Amino acid sequence: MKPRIAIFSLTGCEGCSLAILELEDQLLDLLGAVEIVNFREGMTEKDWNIDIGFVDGAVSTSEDEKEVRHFRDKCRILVAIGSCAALGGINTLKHYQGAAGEAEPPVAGNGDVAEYRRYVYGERAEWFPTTKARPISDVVKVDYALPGCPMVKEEFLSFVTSLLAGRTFTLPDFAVCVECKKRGNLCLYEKGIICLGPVTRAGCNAICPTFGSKCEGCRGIVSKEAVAAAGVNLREQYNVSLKDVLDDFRLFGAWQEADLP
Amino acid sequence: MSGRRSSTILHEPPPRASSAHESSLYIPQPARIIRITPLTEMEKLFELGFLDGSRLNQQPGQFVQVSMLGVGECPISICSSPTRPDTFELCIRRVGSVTNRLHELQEKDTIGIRGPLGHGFDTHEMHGKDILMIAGGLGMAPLRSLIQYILDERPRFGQFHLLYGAREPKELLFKDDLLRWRESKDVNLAITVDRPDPQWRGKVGVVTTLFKDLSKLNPDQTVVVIVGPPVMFKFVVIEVLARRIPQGNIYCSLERRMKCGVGKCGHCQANHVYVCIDGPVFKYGQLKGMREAVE
Amino acid sequence: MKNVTIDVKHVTRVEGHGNIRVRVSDGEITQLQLAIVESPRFFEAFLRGRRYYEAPHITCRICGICSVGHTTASVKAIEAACGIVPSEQTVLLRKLILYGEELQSHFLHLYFLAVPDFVGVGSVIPLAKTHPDVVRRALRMKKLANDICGVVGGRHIHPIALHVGGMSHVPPDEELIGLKRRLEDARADLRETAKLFSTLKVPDLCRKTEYVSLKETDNGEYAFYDGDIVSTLDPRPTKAADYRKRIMESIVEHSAAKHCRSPNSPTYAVGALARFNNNHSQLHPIARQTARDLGLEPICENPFHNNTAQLVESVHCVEASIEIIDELLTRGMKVEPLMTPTRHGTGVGLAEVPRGLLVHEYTVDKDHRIEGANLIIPTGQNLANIEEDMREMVPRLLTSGLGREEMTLKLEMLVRAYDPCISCATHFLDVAWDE
Amino acid sequence: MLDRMLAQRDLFTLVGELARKRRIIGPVRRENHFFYEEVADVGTLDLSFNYCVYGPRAFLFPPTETLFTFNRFDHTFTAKPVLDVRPMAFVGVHPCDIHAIRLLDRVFEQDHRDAHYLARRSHTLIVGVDCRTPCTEGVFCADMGTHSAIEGFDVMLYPLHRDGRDDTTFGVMFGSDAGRDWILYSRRGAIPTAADERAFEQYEREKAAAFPRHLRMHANDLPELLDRSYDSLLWEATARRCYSCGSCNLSCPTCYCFNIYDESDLSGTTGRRERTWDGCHLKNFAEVAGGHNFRPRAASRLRHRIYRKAKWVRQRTGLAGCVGCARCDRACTAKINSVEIYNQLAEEA
Ligand SMILES: Cc1cc2nc3c(=O)[nH]c(=O)nc-3n(C[C@H](O)[C@H](O)[C@H](O)COP(=O)(O)OP(=O)(O)OC[C@H]3O[C@@H](n4cnc5c(N)ncnc54)[C@H](O)[C@@H]3O)c2cc1C
Ligand code: SF4
Ligand code: SF4
Ligand code: SF4
Repeated sequence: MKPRIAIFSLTGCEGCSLAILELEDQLLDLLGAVEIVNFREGMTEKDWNIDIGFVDGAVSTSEDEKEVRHFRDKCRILVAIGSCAALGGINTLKHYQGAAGEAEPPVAGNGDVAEYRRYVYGERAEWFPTTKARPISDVVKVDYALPGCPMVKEEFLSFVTSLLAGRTFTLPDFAVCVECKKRGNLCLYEKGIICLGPVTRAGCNAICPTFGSKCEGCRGIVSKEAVAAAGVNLREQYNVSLKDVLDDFRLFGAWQEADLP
Repeated sequence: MSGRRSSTILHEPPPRASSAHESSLYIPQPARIIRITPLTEMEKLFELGFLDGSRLNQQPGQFVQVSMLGVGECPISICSSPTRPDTFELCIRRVGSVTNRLHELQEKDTIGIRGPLGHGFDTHEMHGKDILMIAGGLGMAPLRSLIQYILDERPRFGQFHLLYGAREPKELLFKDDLLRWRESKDVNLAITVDRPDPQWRGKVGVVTTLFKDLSKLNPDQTVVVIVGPPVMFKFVVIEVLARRIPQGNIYCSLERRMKCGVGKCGHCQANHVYVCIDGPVFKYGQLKGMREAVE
Repeated sequence: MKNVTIDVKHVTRVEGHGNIRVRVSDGEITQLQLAIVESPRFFEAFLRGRRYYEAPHITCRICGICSVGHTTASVKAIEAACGIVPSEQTVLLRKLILYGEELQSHFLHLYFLAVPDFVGVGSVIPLAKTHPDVVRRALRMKKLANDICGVVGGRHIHPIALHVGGMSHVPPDEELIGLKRRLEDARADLRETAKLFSTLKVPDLCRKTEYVSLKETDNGEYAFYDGDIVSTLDPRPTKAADYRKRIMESIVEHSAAKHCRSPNSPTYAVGALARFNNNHSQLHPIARQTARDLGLEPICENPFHNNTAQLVESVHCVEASIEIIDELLTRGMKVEPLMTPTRHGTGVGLAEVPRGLLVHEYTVDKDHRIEGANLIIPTGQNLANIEEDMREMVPRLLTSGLGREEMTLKLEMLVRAYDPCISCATHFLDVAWDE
Repeated sequence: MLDRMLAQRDLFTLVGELARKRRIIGPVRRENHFFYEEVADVGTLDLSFNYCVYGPRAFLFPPTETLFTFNRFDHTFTAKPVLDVRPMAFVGVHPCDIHAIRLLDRVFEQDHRDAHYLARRSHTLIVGVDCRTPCTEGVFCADMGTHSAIEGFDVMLYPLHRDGRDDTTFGVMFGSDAGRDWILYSRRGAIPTAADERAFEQYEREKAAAFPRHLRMHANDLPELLDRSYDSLLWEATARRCYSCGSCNLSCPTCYCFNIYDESDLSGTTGRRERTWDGCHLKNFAEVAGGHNFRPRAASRLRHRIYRKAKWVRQRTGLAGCVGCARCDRACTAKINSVEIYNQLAEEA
């Protein structure tokens, strides 16, 4: 029996769903190996018998919250794809705009939720409800998470293949530097750039450093120990602005602030 | 400057030329599952034979790398004796990727085997000696090969004591063998469990408690073999050393993470030794100073 | 069939998901709106306080399909604000990756969304069984488009190498040569595609519409990267900085995306057809020929011909990409350090992205942190126009004698013709018939 | 004793000819650093490079390689080894890396022969370039005795007369019959004159003076020093900074640890077993099923690496486990420095 697969989207750019369609070389095989029964909400009820549900996007409104609970009910295995679903993602940047907004942002910023709604929508701001942006694991139990902004499509494929082959799927538990070194890159620290590679979970094949750009930490921190070491090193070994590094980290790291030293 | 003229070691193809024809160390051979016997909730016994009819020719204490192609590979001790050569047996506990899949297999399925690998027990050195064997938990698996060997070659050995400890009665491995061995005069078997169940009639306590019933050992005449979890190992060694057994007569078997099984991948390194090729069987004397091995 | 309620769930996801509601009672349209109902994402708000160079890396996350487009508009806007003039090499590479995205998005739309409609299947999945060669061709072309983005920018979705002030990576010659070879091979695939589309019947719906796009007047290029704002009603060019003179944003209660109007019309359209209508003479000759072959002529006011315009643009982009690669290879590329700000202030960046004109505007403070941002997204500009088209189309449908399913399909096709975004277009029009 | 004199021009002509039969791998400048890369045009090689960011090991022991491919059938399977026998030539290898390759040779030959490494190695010609001065700061090759190589190459080039990038004259030493044949059959270059020999002696004298020592002890004493330092608090103190990112392992020319895993197609019937570089600094390197980790702390892993480099590898192979290239030190974003560790331990002891 082919596994029945569904792909859902919450608040995000849907790049992760799109990434599946960008597996051009494998798409036909994939369609042969699994049955896609729901490539978004909006199908009739009888198609809600789902083995594996993939969700991209963060929970950012109360509507999202309702939906993700519904997905959880209907899917045997629920997989968060992409940084939004797995870590809250870029959406969590809005937390830093609010002081004591309704959503109680993890770190106080210089405004509040109502204020940034006003900024975008003017007087009619109250038409646009929003809550704190959260990874879906904050609302429901998630069986697997494939972080990355966007999700690494090769990892998605290897996830599906592992499940089909009966291999245990685990995310790499080492830092981006491992893959960066395997690709033979010049380490960005040699150019004086503070790269988040040493504290970030690998699996992206170090694509950012390979293309000359520092790792932005989109796959989440690799371990608390690494972040603790970063704290020591930035203070003792490097003469950098901690605020800048924190800003780097917050691009994707809001939901992991608690792990900062 | 005269010493400068030595040539690059590998330029002239060495005797076993590493060309496209040299076979890879990493290729498993297909072996068929002849029989599967459930032993406990977690362990199953697999009897295997190579598809091409060849024999494994193992030493007791050696291991094989078992492949589920597409899933992975893991090291498993051979638990049958070379004196029963037509097939071989593996006792496998389900704990992860490969072992879970192995447990789903049926008789007649094929798996991949590389081996025998590693350094087993030196049975020649044991000839003529009294044997004291202490097994803890899954440690019984590699020892069964040696036990069978001793029983099959019984006249070559002196007294044979076998102490076996498990956490619970239901975790005892090879219950049929145990029954047979308990009846046999060839082996002096004692079993204990940490946590008895209502049906348990035997001894209760950690395996070291069995030492008090042991008759006096002759230190120079006795070979001691210890295989079990690291915690057990330490306490048992204390008991054994207290009985003045020379360190060169104490054998043990180590477990480490392993990937290649042939001394390359580095995973099983404990201090300077590679468990896969220098072991898994070591003499206690070899481990002294190897802090990682005994700590 | 006098009373109809049409509910299109999740039409656009530019800033969340959207619904279309159409209610007809006694033959009169009583409600018709395109509503973006979910998840406003507040990009404009949370850009504030971020460092100037982060803008493209943040805003590309607005939309996975148009992330190169957002990156492009964003780097242009920040550069305008910070007084940076990118090198020629940088601009060439940016144009190339933008062509890659136009191709990727157009192929996706044409093959994954439009073709299934025309051949009457629900999605591309059954098509893989019935027309495997078509799907394989589609995948081959889409992969090429993706690989252009990959070679230049690292990946298509959220590209990496594009930065304010330059590129952090230049592609090796071999990779460009490889792309060129494949682009040349793609000509045959495009011819096949044109043949396929020439056999499909394009529904007829013409409504007087203003088409807004960029137009390049300096170098005569068909505008994607450079250009000023023009429209079919007012062809006088307006500079980026004055975009507010041409695009008036307003907030509508039912939508989280702002609606737009122009000084000339209450609604207007952007996108491939708008570009074609304004710039057809600047198309590559082969693309112009393709347009003629497909019967597309300016000024075309049938929104269903957006598909045709996309195909024509695809032909153009393939040729333009080959030309850029040739130019890059002849000049020789080198790694250039990223340029840094020379001033601060406000800057506007415009780009023609697959779905139309995209506007990014930022104000950067003296520490080169972003002080304010305004983003106008193509689908947002099209929303009101789609509403108008539906207003035009629904009465015609009701009197057309078509069955319910055909009517539904036609409505779906109209929505999809605008290519609002893949997610929306794969959505089912949930048509409830009130009889 | 030199075997030949060869002008750089002639060398490049020779390498150009070699390129018809072999992949040429040598130092290429990228972003102001040098990297070993396969070159299509030998003119892009720069033999006056200071150091390559990584050693040439990736060409002999690739970061990821397929060991075999397999096909599963109903009740059996077939497996086909993948061996890469494309001929290669490394042109421009410094002595430290030659020592590193020798170590890899030994490791992959020892006990069980690893056909995958050896297939590549036995098809590789090595053209060394000697260093007259340390290639960069921080290297401690002279301490490790690896700043010169007397074997492990086919040809060694000594840059005796250097008058600009394109105008170097090399003293050539043959290291193998293959190397000798290659140079002699070409009929290029000249027989060294007495003056050349004198220049070479002068070169060697200058070289000996040019390499400072950084370690406070002789490398031969390192094992004993480490024996006394197992319980030093320095391990914890230093490892406090360690990210466990493995950069040190992965940039080291003598590291050879690897992991093995399977990849399969979506149907699971065909696939491949691959190996990929691993590193003993990575957290789960010594972890077994059930979660027990034999080296759970960064400090125990750091200690393991240092012991391995300075003691255990030599113990097993008889060759230097560390060639003093300082790549690990440069790669470490926590600025953990092996020379510093050795010297601090010496101070403690
Ligand atoms: C010499 C030796 C003999 C062994 N004999 C037996 C036996 O007779 N019966 C038995 O049930 N088990 C035995 N084991 C343990 C067995 O190898 C592990 O339980 C097994 O590797 C788990 O693999 P997995 O893929 O199912 O689990 P996972 O947790 O998915 O393991 C993934 C990988 O981790 C590594 N790994 C994890 N645990 C171990 C471990 N304990 N030892 C080595 N590598 C590990 C392996 O490389 C494995 O492929 C032995 C181990 C060694 C080293
Ligand atoms: S560039 Fe970043 S990811 Fe790569 S090695 Fe350096 S720190 Fe690690
Ligand atoms: S490179 Fe440095 S931080 Fe990373 S694992 Fe090695 S010693 Fe630790
Ligand atoms: S341990 Fe460091 S100095 Fe020694 S060979 Fe490896 S990278 Fe070079």
